[in-house]
Order: sequence, then C-alpha cells, then structure tokens
Amino acid sequence: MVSTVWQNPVLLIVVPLGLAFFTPIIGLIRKELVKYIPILGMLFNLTLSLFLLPKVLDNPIIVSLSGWKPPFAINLFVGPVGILFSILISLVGLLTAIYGINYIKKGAVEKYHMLFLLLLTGATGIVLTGDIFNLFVFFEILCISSYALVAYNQDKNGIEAATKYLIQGSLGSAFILLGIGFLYGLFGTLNMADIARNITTVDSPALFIAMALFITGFGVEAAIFPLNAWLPDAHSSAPSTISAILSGIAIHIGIYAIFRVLYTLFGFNSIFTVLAVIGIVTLLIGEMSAFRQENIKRVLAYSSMGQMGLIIFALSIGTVDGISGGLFQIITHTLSKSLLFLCVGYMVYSTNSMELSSLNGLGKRMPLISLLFTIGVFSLIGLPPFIGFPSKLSIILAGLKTGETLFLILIVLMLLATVIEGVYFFRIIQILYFKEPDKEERFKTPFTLLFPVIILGLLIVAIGIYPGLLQEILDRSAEIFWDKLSYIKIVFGG
Amino acid sequence: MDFLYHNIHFIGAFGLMFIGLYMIAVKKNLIKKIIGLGFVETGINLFLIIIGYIKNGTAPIFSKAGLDPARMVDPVPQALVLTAIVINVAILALALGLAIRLYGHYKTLNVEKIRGLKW
Amino acid sequence: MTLQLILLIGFCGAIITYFAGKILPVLREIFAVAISLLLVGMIVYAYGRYSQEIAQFGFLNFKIVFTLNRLSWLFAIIISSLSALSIIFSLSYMKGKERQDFFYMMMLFVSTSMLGIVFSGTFLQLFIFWEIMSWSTFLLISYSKGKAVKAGLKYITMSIIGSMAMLVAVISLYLKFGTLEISVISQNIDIASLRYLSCIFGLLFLGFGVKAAVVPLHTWLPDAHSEAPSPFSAILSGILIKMGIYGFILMMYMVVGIKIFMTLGVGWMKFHYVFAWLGVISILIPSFIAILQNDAKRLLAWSSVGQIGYIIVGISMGTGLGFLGGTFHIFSHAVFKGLLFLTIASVEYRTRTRDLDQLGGLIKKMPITFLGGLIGVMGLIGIPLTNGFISKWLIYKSLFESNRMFLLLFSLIGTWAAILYGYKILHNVFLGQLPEKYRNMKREPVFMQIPIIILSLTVILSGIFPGIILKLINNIAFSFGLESLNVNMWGVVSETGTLNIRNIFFGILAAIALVSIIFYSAKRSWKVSQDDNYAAGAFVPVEKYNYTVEFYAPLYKMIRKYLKDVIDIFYCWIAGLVDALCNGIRKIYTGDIGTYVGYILFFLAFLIIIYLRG
Amino acid sequence: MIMIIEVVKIIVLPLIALIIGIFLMGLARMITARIHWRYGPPITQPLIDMVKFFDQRGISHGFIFDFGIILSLAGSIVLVLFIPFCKIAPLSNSGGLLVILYLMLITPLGIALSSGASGNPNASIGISRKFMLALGYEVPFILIILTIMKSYNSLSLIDIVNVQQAGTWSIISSLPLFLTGVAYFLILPAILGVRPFDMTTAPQEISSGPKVEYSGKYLALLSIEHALTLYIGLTLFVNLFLGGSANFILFFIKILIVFIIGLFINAVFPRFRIEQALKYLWGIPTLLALAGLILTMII
Repeated sequence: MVSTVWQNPVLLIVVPLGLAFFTPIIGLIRKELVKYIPILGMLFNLTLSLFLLPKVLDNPIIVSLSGWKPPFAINLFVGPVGILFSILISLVGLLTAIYGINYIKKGAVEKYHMLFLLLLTGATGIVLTGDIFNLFVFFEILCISSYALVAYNQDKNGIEAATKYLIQGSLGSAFILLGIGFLYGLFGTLNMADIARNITTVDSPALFIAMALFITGFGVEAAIFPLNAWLPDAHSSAPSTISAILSGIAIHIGIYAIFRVLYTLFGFNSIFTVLAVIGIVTLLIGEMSAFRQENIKRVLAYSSMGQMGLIIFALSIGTVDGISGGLFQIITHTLSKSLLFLCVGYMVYSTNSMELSSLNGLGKRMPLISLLFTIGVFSLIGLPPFIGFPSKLSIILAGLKTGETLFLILIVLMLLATVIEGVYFFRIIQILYFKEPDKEERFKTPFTLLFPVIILGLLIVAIGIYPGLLQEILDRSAEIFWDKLSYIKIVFGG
Repeated sequence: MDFLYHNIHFIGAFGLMFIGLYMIAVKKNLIKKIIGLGFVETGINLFLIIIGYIKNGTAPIFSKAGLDPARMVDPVPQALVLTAIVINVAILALALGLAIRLYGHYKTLNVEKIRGLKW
Repeated sequence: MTLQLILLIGFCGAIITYFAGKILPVLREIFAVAISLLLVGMIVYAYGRYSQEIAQFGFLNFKIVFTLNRLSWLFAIIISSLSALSIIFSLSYMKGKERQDFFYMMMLFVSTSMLGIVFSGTFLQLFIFWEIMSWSTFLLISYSKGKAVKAGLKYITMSIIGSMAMLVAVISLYLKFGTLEISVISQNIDIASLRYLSCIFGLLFLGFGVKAAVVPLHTWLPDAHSEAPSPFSAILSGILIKMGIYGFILMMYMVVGIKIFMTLGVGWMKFHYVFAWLGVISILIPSFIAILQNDAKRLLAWSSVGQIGYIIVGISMGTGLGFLGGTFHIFSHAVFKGLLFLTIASVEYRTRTRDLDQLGGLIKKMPITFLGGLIGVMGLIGIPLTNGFISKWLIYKSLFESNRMFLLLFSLIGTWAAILYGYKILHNVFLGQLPEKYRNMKREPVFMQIPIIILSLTVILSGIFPGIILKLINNIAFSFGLESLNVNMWGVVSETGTLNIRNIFFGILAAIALVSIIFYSAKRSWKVSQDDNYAAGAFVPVEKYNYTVEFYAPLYKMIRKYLKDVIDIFYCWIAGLVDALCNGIRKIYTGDIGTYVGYILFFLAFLIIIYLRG
Repeated sequence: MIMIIEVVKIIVLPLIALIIGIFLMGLARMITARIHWRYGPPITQPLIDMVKFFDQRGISHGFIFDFGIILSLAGSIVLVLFIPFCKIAPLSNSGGLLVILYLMLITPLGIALSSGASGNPNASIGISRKFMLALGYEVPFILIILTIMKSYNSLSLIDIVNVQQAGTWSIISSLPLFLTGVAYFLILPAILGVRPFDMTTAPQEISSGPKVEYSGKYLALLSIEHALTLYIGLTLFVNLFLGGSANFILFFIKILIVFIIGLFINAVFPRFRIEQALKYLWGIPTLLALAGLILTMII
C-alpha cells in the first residue's frame, strides 16, 4: 500500500513526536534554533498531508503498526477526514509556529516549543488512529500539553485557567477511560473497526453508558454546553498562539473524537437528535455570553464555544450533507478563529490590554491587522464573500433538507444566534474603525507576525469566493466519515 | 450476599470512583480536589484490571511452560492500566505544580476564593 | 460577458481605487470617477441587449446566472448614474476628511453590489450581493463616528435579522423547486401551494422590508440616513432602500406573478391588502414625524420612509397603472431625494451644520444649491412639471381605479405633510435672514454644482417628458402580463381621466410669460438689503431676526405627543431585554470549579437518564 | 378654427375670472361695512387700489422674491383654466381633479417662496400659519374631492358637471353628497383665507404676514392673485355641488349667493387662533366629509 518510506502516514505522527523530544536537546545546544523546529515539523506534515490527500480520496490507507493485521495491532486509518484534519493541524501549526518566532520570547522557550509540537502530535494522532485506546493516549498527550501551555505565561489568570482546565479535562479523560473499559469488557478488543463490527451483537445498558461516557469525556474538550466552562478561561488566558491552536484545532479534535466514536462505533441513533439540540443550546449560550463581554479574547473564546455548537449541530443532522457542512464549518472556524486570535494576539501585545476599549481606533494604527481581523469576523458571521458563508449555507441547507420540524426550529434558533453574533462582532468592528484612537502613532508589525495572518486571510477570501475548491474533498470525506460499513470493510481489507 | 460476593471488586472500583467524584465536586480545597482526581483514576484503573481478570488466572506469559492459555488473564487491560498510570502521574504532577503556583498568586487553596476568571 | 465584466470592473475598481489612494490621492479620485462613469457607460451600452449569462464557475452546487431584463436595466441605470453623481459630489465634499481611500472604495463597493443584485439570475446571487451590500453599507454608515456608530449598529442588527429570514426563504425555495434560478422557479410556480408561498412572502417581507424601510421595519433608517456621510445618504435614500422594492417587484410580478400574488394571504387578510396598508402607514405617520425634525438630514430621512410608502402602495395595487406609478416613483424618488441630500450636503459642507434652527438666508450665498433644493422639494411635493407629480398622479389614479379610497385619502394627506416639511427645509436653510456668521461664506464648489444641476434638470425634464421613462416601464409591465396602457410622450391616455403634461406645461409656461410681462413692464423696483425690513417700528436684534426655531410651533404642540416612534421604542425595549438576558446567562460560568464539575456530572447523568427513558 | 376658439377661451377665461374676483372683493368690503354699520368704500375700490399699486415703485429682496410672486399668480391663472366656467374649461381634460389638487399648491408655494425670501420674520410666521391652515383644511377638502370622485366615478370635472346638468345638483342628489357639500361650505372661508381664518395675514399681530414686505407691483399682483383665488374657491364649489351651469348669468348668481352667505359668517366672526382653526377644521367638517365618503363607499 505504501510505496516508499517517505510517504508513510505514520511519519505524520512520528516526525513531530521525534522533533518534540529533540527540542530540549537542541535547546541545550543553541537556544535560538529551537523556535524553528516546529516550523520544520509542520512544514513536513503539511507537505506530506497534501501529498497524501489525492490518494486517500479514492482509497483510505490502512497502516498497521508492528506488522500485525487488524484487529490485533494498533492500526492507523488514514482517510480523507483524517488527512483533512491533518492538513488543518499542520497548516495552523505551521502558521502559528511562524507567528511564534517573534511572539514567544519570554519564559522557557524550548519547553514551549516542545509542548507545542506535542500538542500537534496528539491532535494528528487522534485523527489518524484506528484504535480506541490509542486515541485516548493521543488525546491525553493533547490535553496535558494544552494544560501546560495555557499556564505558559505563569501569570495569575493563566495558572488559574490551567488549573480549572486541568481538573475538568482530566475528569473528562477519566470518563473516556472508563468508557473504554466498558467497551473492552463487552467486546474484548480495542480496535474500532472490530468493535464496530460486533456492536450489533450486544445489547446492554453498558453500551449506552459507554457512549454517554465518551460523549461527556470528549465533550469537555469539544466544549459542549455544560461542559465548556474551562474554555473561555483557558482561551483568554493562554498566549495568543496557544489560543489560536486551542480554538482552531484542539476543540475540533474533541468534536472529531466524539463523532468518530459515535459514527463508527455506535452508528446512527436517537442520541443525534439530543446532540443536535445540545449543539444549538451551546451555540445560543456561547453567543449570548459573548454578547456583553468586555474582554476581546473572552469574546472570541465564547464565540468559539458558539461555533462548536454549530458544528455539533451540523454533524448531528445525520446526513452526508450535514456532515459535509459540519466539516466545512470546522475549516471555516479553524481558519477564521486562528486568524482572529493571531490578530488579537498582536493587538493585545501592542496595547497591553485586553479590554475592548483599548482597541479604539486601532484600524488606523495597525491597518493591515485590523483589515484581516475584519475579514475573520465577517467570515465567522457568515457574510459573503468569505468562507463562512458557504459553510453556513450548506449547514442550513442540510438542516432544512431533512424536512423535520425540529430541525427547522433549531435552524431558526441558530439564525437568531447568528444575529447576536453579528451584533457583537460588528460592534467590535466599529470599535476598531469608528472610535477615536487614544494615540496616533502607528505600530510597525514584524513580518513574521504578519505573514501567517495574511495567509489565513487569503485562504478565507479565496475559498469564500470559490468554495468549489473544497467541495469534492468535503463530500468525499463526509461519505467516508459517516459510513460505518465501509470503514469496517476498508480496515479488514474487504 | 451472593451478588455482593461476586461483584465486590466492581463495587470497590466504582466506590473509589464515586468517592473521588464527590471530592472533586464538593471539597473546597484544591489539593483535596486533586486527591479526588487521583481516586477517580485509581478506581478506573482498578476497573480495567478487573475486566481482564479471570478467577485463579495466571500471568499471560506464553513462553513460560505450564501455563494454560485458557486460564491466563487478559494482558491488554494490564497494558492499558500501565499506560493510564503513567498518564495519571503526569496529570497529577502537573496539577500539583499548578496548585503551588496558584497558591503563590492567591495565597489560598479554597477554590471558592479562586475566582479571578468568571462570566 | 458584459454583466460579469461590469461587476468585475466594479469590484476590482473599488479595490484598485483604494490602493491608488495609498499612492497618490488624485489618482484615487480619478479612478473613482472614471470607474463609476465607466459603469454608467457600460450599462447604457447594455440597453436593449437583454440576455442571460451562465457563469463559468458555480458556487457549491448552484448555478450562477446573470440576467439583464428591462426591469434590471432600469434599476441599473438609476444605481450607476446616481452613484456616479454622488462620487463626483464627494470629490469636493470629502476633501480634507480622513480615510478617503476607504470611503471611495466602499462607495464603489456598495453600488457594484447593488448592480449585482439587479443582475442576479438566481436567488443565491441575490442573497450574496445583498449581504455584501449590507455590510459595506454598514461600514459607510458608521464612517462619521460619534452618533453614527450607534446608527450603524442599529442598521446592521435589523439588516442581519432580515437577511436571515431571507436566507431561510431562499433555501426553502431551493428545496421546493430544486433550483434557485429565478426564471425556472417562475415557470414552475404552480407546484407551490398558496400557503407555502404566503410563508415565503412573510419571510421575504422581513428580508426586503428591512432594506425598503416599510413601516414596522423602518427604525434604522432615520438614524442611518442622517448619520451617514452625506453623499452616501443620497445613495442610501436614493437607491439602497429601493433594493428592497426591487426584491418585492421581483417576487410579486416576476416570480410569483401578480395573479397568484393577489390571492395570497391568510384568510381574508390578503397579503396585498396588508402590504398596501403598511405602505399607507409608511406615508402618513413618518411624513408627520418629518415635520417635527430639526436636523435637515433626519427630516429627509423620515421623508424617505414616507416616499417609500407611495411606491409600496403603488406596486401593491397589482394593476398596470399602479405598477407604472410605483416604478416611476422609484425613479422620481431616487432623483429628487438624491438631489435633496446632495443639496443639504453642500450646505453642510460650507456651514458645518445641518441644524435647521441655525441656518437661514443661504440663497444669497449658494443660489445653485437653492435651486437644486427648490426643485427637489417641488418634486417631493409633486408640483406639476416635476417627475414627482407624474408618479404621484399615477399612483393616485391607480388607487382610485382600484376603488381604494381610504388609501388614496391617506396618501393625499401625506402629500400635504410633505408640503409642510418641504417648505420648512427650504425656508429654514435658504430663505429668511442670512445669519452674521455666514456673511463671508464662499459659493459651493464646482464639483458640487455639477451633480446638483444634472439632477435638477432630470427632475424637470422627466416631469415634462414623462413618456421616455413611462414607455420603458410600460414595457416592463407588459412583460409581466399586466394590462398595457396607452402611454405617449406627455403622459397617459385613458377613459376615466387622462394625464396630459403638454397642456399643463404650456399653460404654466404661458401664464408665467404673461405675468412676467406684466411684472417687468411695470416700474422697476428698488433692490434693498435683507436688513431693510418692515418691523412696524419695533427694534429687533439682528441675530433674532429670523423665524426658524419651532417653525410650525402650534402644530408641533398638537401632534408631538402622538408621534412617538413607538415601534422604535418597542425594538429598543426588546434589545434591552436581550441584552439583560445575555448578561444574565453568562453568569452560569461562576468561576467556581466545583460548579463546573457539577455541570459535567449533571450532563453525564442527563444523558443516562435520557437513555433510561427511551 | 377650433384652435382659435380654444386660444380665445384661454385668453378670455382668466380675464373673466379676474373681473369676477375683483368685483367680489369690492362687494365683500361693501357688505361687510354694511353689516358693521359702516359706510365702507365704493365697490370699485380694489380695482383703484390695484391700478395705484402698479404705478408705485416697490422694493425687491432679490430674484426669488420676484419669481415667487410670478409663479404664484401664474399658478392661479393656470388653475382658472382647469375649472369650468359655464362649462368652458380649456385644459380640464389634462388630468382632472387630481391635477387641480396639485395646481392649487403652486400659488401658496409661490407666495411662500417669495415672502420667505424677504427675510422678514412676520412673513415667515404668516407662511408657517398658512401652511398649517392648509394642512387643516386639506384633510376635509381631500375627503370632499374623493367623495365627489367616487360618487361620479370620474376624475374629470367637466364630466361631473355634465352629469349634474343632466340630473340634479349633487348637493341635493344624495345624503353623502349633501354632507360633503355642507362640509365644503364650512371650510370655504379657510380655503379663501378670509375671516375667521385670516390668521395668515392678521394685520394687527404680524403686520399682514406674507404681505408685509410687498409694495407697488408686488402688491398689485398679489391682489390679482387674491381675486383669482376667491374666484377659484367659489367656482369649484359651484361646479362640484351646485351643478355648475352653461348659462353665464345663472353661474354668476350661484357664485354670488354662495359668496354672500359666506360673507355673513365672515363678517360676524372674530379671528381664530391657528390651533383653534385646526381643531375646528379637523372636527365637524372632517367628520361630515368622512361620513360622506363612508356612505358613498357603502352605497
């Protein structure tokens, strides 16, 4: 299946992991070199993922570790969804790493970069693995490194947020482990395809409890409504690069995990309706909480929460269209929110305050950053010609296509939430452009900070104008993501 | 009584978990909460071990002669637990480290007072 | 390719203009004017070349189609020429203001997106350009900072709500018909039930109504129009609110067809009935509110709400005459309201105020502007020989023929209110005593004169020769299956009453000539200064020698207490409620980790309970 | 040939209107004086005044001051051509009653522009009152016009007159038209701007309001305009409600009767304040006219 060593998808995990371990060592030699390591790793990952993408669109690749055939060994399932996520992770990782060159200066720099790589490794591992326990391990790697990174600044807020995040997150992880225990107790295997194959043979309350445990456990990371209290704290207190990664990647990985488990293991059932409702509730609560925030990063964090709700809703519609829309929205949110956090990172860095009022008139003082921020915001609201419009459009389309009254009501609520979102975001735009600045002097933005943001902005506009770029990939991904039987078939080779 | 006898290990495992959950949810002291986290993890580990356990089983070592494969305990949960313990250690260490830092900032471990971030 | 080229030139031109300004300010201005004139030229060139263009690229799974028909051409020419004039006007108006690159870019952006709307062959494009128009308008409304910020927020809030409703309607159309192509939907409209169509209309009413500022949805308009930069107010009032009307016409006449439309509704509450009455309320109350205003632009803004009412009443009649009148009024209103806003802008530019209590006597300093204002007001009132007269006459006639006497009554009363505020604005700005501080004022710059003169001439010429535009509109009406009217160069011929502008024109011309002869053959009069006034021997200080404050004081006293914008108050109350709710809801994130853990456990329990209950 | 007759009509009609108007003005002063137990001026006094004014040199406040007055008189003249006099109405087929409604705006607007340009606050006050008053009487007036239009289902004044000629006068033809007729009569003084509705030109308070700055030929033109307004208001009433007439004498008598009845009211009433006027106008006349319209709609 895999022709040469350099095309092996395992490298997507191995390379960053290896680099992560080398980072402190290299740090001992030369400290300045450390910050280029993540760039290297992510560049490699991005290239490899892009290279693999056309291949996996036709046939997902199965990689078995240690030479055993599934279900006896840990295997990777490198499907379109996995590669799509992997592209997103490496893209955002790369851009954030570039941003980090000049942004992360204080503190234990080599540890930052190590944890940063570990986080991305964990994320990539989760989306590629085909083994439930392996998924858990990668999940823990992701979580632990993000706990640590949230506290990176070691200020009061960062530590507090990290502590709270840690307690909630590890409780969630404990639930996942418990769920894995249940599944193993019932099926005696940890391979997802194997469990999926046998799941219909068992009818036990334990099965459902396991599902509930998974939803709750991953739900903490995915910021489902009552489980998301850590999110605004952590996202607003972390360094902005980390906020970008957390908002752009980590929470999506949580969502991926939930739905991978649900789609593949448990198949479609009534829980999706519940999840759709919960998704919309999350959306509403998130947007409403963001409405009156005065702290710019908290606004963005709450908005992420809302967007998570939207994505959960889309993925729970339970049709290929819905999943395609949900994946599209994930891309939208990844690009837009990373963009926003990176922009805000620089704004906060320059003005030294996270209050909305400190952004007064920044449009004049840092025009390019403000412009890109505006693009990100418009995209999140779902205005054409930015990427948010086609993604929201496809979600609504998918929802209404079902023809169910419940979904109609949910979509109306979702649109209401969009209105709220629009209002507070437009308010911020006004603050940026239409309030008098305190000072006149302009900020000079270093190129390394500007470059990633510009790339994200260009992507947002390009895909927004021509969403056909992604259409095929998304539809194919959605099909494979959704189809349990073909998953089993692919893993077991026919 | 019979039920209790056959399921006592499950009860033990879940009991530990619930104690832990109680501590996390109710105790005001951050350290106690972290201890509670430890309890939960321990309970889960115990649970995993129990799943793979066979009464009067032997160690799952095929190379060693004289062991009946049918009576071997399942090795996979044990591997899982080993991994989980490692993870737990990491988490607890991080948690305690953070708790120390937090104490440095707030001069208290009462979580009701540590509410700098809210709303 | 023409249509796509027009849009491409518009959007790219906007961006080029922005960057040109970064290089050299003059370049930006040249570009802005050149591009806007180019657009006008291309649209003129496109006259008669009605066609459909299917774009090479799609959007998701949707086809992209651009169409040009008579209706869209009419709108396109109004849009492009008015925005070209506004941009020319801005050359003077914006001088010395900050962020001009942005301003010109957005002006072009807004007008191109409006062109996009009228060229849309599918509802999806309509929605996309609609949204682009919404946000670019928002950016321009907020441009002036200060109060404008709040106005912008109000605008965009209502606008988003409208667009969301529209989005739902558009998507449900897609699900119903399997396509979003307007022409295909209109052919297959029969498969939709009346109830379904009523729902669609309800949703689209929100979407289009917000932009058109029909009465319960008008509250953004007075703030937005008065706070936007003045050349843009002209566009806002002149064409942007007409986009909502375009949407209505599109739905009513083109997609659904007027025959089906007249049967839509819930029970006896037919949609066209409601619509017409909303139109009349839009005429009546806002016109009276306009009388009370002291801010010239706010007055004009309220007047716009009123004038939109005429259009809506006209098109909701569903007759050829009503359509003719309503559509003609779209044109008339665009011209005279654009003219009036530019006039006020020119006054504001020189005097730095638009407070009607502060101004006066400017006729001596800016005669061209006064003439523009006079003609604009005459058009607004509908004095014969202006285009406002033609459209109002047609609308009244159609109301009369449809036997809707009360609609007619209220529309007519609205006109009399228009006289009051129209004269108020003329008097308080241009007539009366020239205050001391403006004695040394300069005349209006030439770039302000050009658009004012052009628009004034248009008001008059299209009032004297209405046939040019009437014929075009009549063709549109014919293509919609409405009865065709006997239209000639001078008006409309019909059994129950003919409109013949020729007689009126020559009558007035002759009368004026006659009176002028008498007047000028009598002894010449002395020219005296404005201070040389008869005050019955009383001494009046110069600064107080002006009657402008509370111009219609007794009337104000009578009507003020009835004319609160209750709808606005209601919306603000709702907004406050939502605000409080939002503020309350975030309190669930208490900051206490114990609570959060409780949430997690609760959620788990919740999922399990759901399972247990089936 | 027809053309020539038409042109002759167009030229002659304003002259007739002017003569009737001036005559009525003189008559008014005479009769009012008699009611007041005064002797009063001779009936030709307005004419004498007019000629005298033309002979004097007036003052001007600029172009619009001149133009406004020209416009207003021109408006009146055109309006005369739209209203049938003995069924002669050269232009009445150019748009009917709706055009008349709008042409009635030109005159006040012209005066308003002109006197506004004079810069005299008294003039401005007068104009503001004039417009408020117009708003007051236009509400019942529109109702009246609509009722007529509805009853005869026509916009054309000449048609309406013809129908009345064939049948009965509209004021006695049906209840709704009677009510509207009464309403019209009640607002007639307001339309003509005579007492008790002469707050616009109240000489004692605001020095004759809009007229304050006029002198010489301006005042002369204004008097002509006033005469024409008087004529228009009355003819309209006669045409709408009293069946008009093909006979000059009969038509003139009808005008005269309406005028004299109105004059009695005029002579004995004091001036309204503007609020009182509005309340009055939006009261009984409006209600009557409204009743008329509703009844017409029902029947």
